[in-house]
Amino acid sequence: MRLEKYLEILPKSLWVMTCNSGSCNGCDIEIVATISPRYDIERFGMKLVGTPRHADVLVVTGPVTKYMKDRLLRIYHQIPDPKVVVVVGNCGASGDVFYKSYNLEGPVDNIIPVDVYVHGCPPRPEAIIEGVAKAVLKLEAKREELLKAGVEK
Amino acid sequence: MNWQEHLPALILAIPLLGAFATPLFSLGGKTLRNVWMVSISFLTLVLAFFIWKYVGANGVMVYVMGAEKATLALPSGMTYPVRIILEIDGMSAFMALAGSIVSFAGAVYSVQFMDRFTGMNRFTSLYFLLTAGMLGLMITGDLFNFFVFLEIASVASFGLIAFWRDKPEAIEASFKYMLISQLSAMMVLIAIGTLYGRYNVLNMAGVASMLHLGFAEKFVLAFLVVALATKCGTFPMHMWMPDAYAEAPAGVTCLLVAVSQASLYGLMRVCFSLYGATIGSTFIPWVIVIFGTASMFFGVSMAVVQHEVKRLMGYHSISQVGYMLLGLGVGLLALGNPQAMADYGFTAIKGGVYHIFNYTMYKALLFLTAGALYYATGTRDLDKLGGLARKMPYTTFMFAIAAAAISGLPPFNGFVSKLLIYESVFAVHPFFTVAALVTSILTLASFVKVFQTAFLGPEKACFATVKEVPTSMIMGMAILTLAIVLLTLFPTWVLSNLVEPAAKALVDQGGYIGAIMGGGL
Amino acid sequence: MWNKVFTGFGYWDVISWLIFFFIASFFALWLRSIGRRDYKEGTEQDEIYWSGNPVPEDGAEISVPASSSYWGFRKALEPYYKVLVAMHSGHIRDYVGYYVVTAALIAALILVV
Amino acid sequence: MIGNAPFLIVGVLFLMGLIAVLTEKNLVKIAIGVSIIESATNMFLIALGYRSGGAIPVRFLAGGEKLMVLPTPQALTLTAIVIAMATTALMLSLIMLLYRHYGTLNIDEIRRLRG
Repeated sequence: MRLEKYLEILPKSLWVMTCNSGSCNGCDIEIVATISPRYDIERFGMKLVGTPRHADVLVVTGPVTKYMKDRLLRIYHQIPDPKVVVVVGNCGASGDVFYKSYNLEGPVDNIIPVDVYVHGCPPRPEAIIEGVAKAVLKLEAKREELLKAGVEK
Repeated sequence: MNWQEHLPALILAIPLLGAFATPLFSLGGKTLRNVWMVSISFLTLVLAFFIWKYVGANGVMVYVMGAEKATLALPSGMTYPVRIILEIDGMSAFMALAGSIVSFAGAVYSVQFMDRFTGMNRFTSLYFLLTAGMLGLMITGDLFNFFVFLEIASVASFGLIAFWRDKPEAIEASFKYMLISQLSAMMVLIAIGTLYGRYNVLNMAGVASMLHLGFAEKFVLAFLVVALATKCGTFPMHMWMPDAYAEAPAGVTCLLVAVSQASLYGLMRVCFSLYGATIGSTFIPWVIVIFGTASMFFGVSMAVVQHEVKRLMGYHSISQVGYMLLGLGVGLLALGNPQAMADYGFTAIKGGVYHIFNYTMYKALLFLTAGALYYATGTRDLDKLGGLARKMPYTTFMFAIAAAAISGLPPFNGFVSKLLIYESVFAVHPFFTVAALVTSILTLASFVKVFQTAFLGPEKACFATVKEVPTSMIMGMAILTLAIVLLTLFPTWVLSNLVEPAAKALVDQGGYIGAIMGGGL
Repeated sequence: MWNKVFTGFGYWDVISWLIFFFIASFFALWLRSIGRRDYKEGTEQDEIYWSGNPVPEDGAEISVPASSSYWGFRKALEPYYKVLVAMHSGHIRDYVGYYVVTAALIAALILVV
Repeated sequence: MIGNAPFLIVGVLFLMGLIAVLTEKNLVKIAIGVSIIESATNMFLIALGYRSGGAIPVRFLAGGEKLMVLPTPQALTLTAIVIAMATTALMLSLIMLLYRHYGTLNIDEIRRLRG
């Protein structure tokens, strides 16, 4: 990560990929609310991107249905290291009302490791922002680890 | 005897010899015929180069057919010329050079491109007949001879467009071209007959020296302009052009480009040398400017929506011819006015003439690359093509150069001529410049589309076995690529040595007449 | 040989453009060289992103056909293109008609103007 | 004036040919229209051949003081006829091929190249 040698600010501006793994779209609307003018997280350098290649953070909404399991895994693996997963909403955190439903592959942490849970159905935008802000700390910790392991040059 | 004074006859005789001796040489097998084809077209190129050198050094070249002394246009006691006279000024030599470069590249390309098909000896004959017709159009100084060469070129191109006669589209395109072409040829003949009836002369310089604008002359002008504009593909009469260009074999399409430029040359010869400054009192300069703008814009907007690669390029030919018509039309507007001529008119003519050379090179190259795509994949449909850049690296590289040049991307040669046209046309009305710029952008857009869909993108399973095209096809394309790169790197040299003599010769009506009539203007 | 081409209003200099081109390509290559190389080769990180779906083997399924490009342009100019495409009808008699009408128009107007 | 009659006929013939090309649907009739136009053109050239007051362009008959008319239009006409012959032959052979491919001589059905 050589560009970041020159620019200190780059690691702190998170680029976020969202993945809807079977949610009711309520959480997605709240995520949209965070990028709208009232909350405007883009002033912190966070933005939604269209491809996992560019992303630091994966935001997952919804319990993982059988169909979405493969897709979620693939998207997760396509995000470059270090990466942080934020689960937004009760469904993704625990299954919520769909708990033990026949077509669920379980909550998100059954499939991929989760770093931050944001609760609520749907969560308030402030909560989502706080969750992503916690993700910054997690991401920095992971980066330190990777540097120590010598993976990153 | 100076052998160089026979060059005008030789440059017609050599392709004709090539055409009619081909059946003889094809008896000796494929290799001999191919060697014959390439060497004859190379000889034509060398002759055209010599003519260009000679004209550049010694001024207008005159060759009287069948006379005792080839350079004596008016034997003593004659007041006007009666024989067929070939007259080569700077413009003709320039056009002949461009045309024979393209002819040579097309011949080299066709050696392996047409290898899969039978009937190659007929192909070779027609190819050289077309070359001879094109060169004849460019160097003749006689009106009826002009018509004869027009018809030779037309008949040869009908045959060549319909060469793949198992394809219904090819026959259809050839038939459509034939109908339009015959009508316009007949109008040219009627115009020529009228001029003969008025002045008893068929020589262009002779007619020009006596011409005064009357009722009949105006009709003649209208007929000639419309007929020749049709042959070079201007907007309301261009419909034959994409059909014919798309369906002809690629090596032929490349030469057809040069043939349409010969018709454009004829149009300019009629306007500049035959009518000269008297044309200013008619509205023909405006007609040509409007033709140019319309062809430019409508041609390119049809090209953007095409999805067949050669048809798309055919529509681009229309829009590029529009540029030349615009530049030369603005030059015609300024022709009677020395002040305007110095301000913007001569620059516009230079731009138009330079664009002729550039266009001939890069459009021929584009058609050759399209033919290479067709040769390698067997389809011309852009919807089916894709991911060929890794399979055909040379073709991709040359296509990219030609596409950048036609779109007027700096630093390629297309930009220089377009810049000359933009800036001089602006002096007449800014609208024309805007139209030209929009056309240029749309040209870029459509070639980005071709490049993206044919060469970039993921590799398709149906083209897994595609290989790079054979050597002779690459050689044919490389000749034109080399020409484009040289034109790009030395624009000043090209402008002062190649384009300016041609533009000066085009404007200099007195010099054209004086070479034949002995300064009797 | 390497001089500028004067157009009467401005000039064109191929050398300065080539220098500009080399400077621009230097910056482009520099930016490219400082990109990240720490992705894991041979894993999912090597694959293209296809909305999370498995990437089809045949490239024909994931390429955009030429007819679909500039769809918006075509849609926005639909009335214009309707007329223009209708002009290129394929009827040879239409083509001859355009030719004759243009010739007649110019021949008639040239006597008036 | 009777001297202008050939030119009138030329105009009529030319228009006839044009109308045939523009309105006929049959390919062969279109070819005939083109031939009529070619004939009109040839007739126009022939009509230009004589100038009032001149002698006929045959040397041993051109007697007296009169200047001989140039034989150029006749030569032009012959050349034009030959060229027209070649194009007519080519056109008819193309029509034959078109009929073989499309199975029709109706020009309205031969329009695969459009758009």
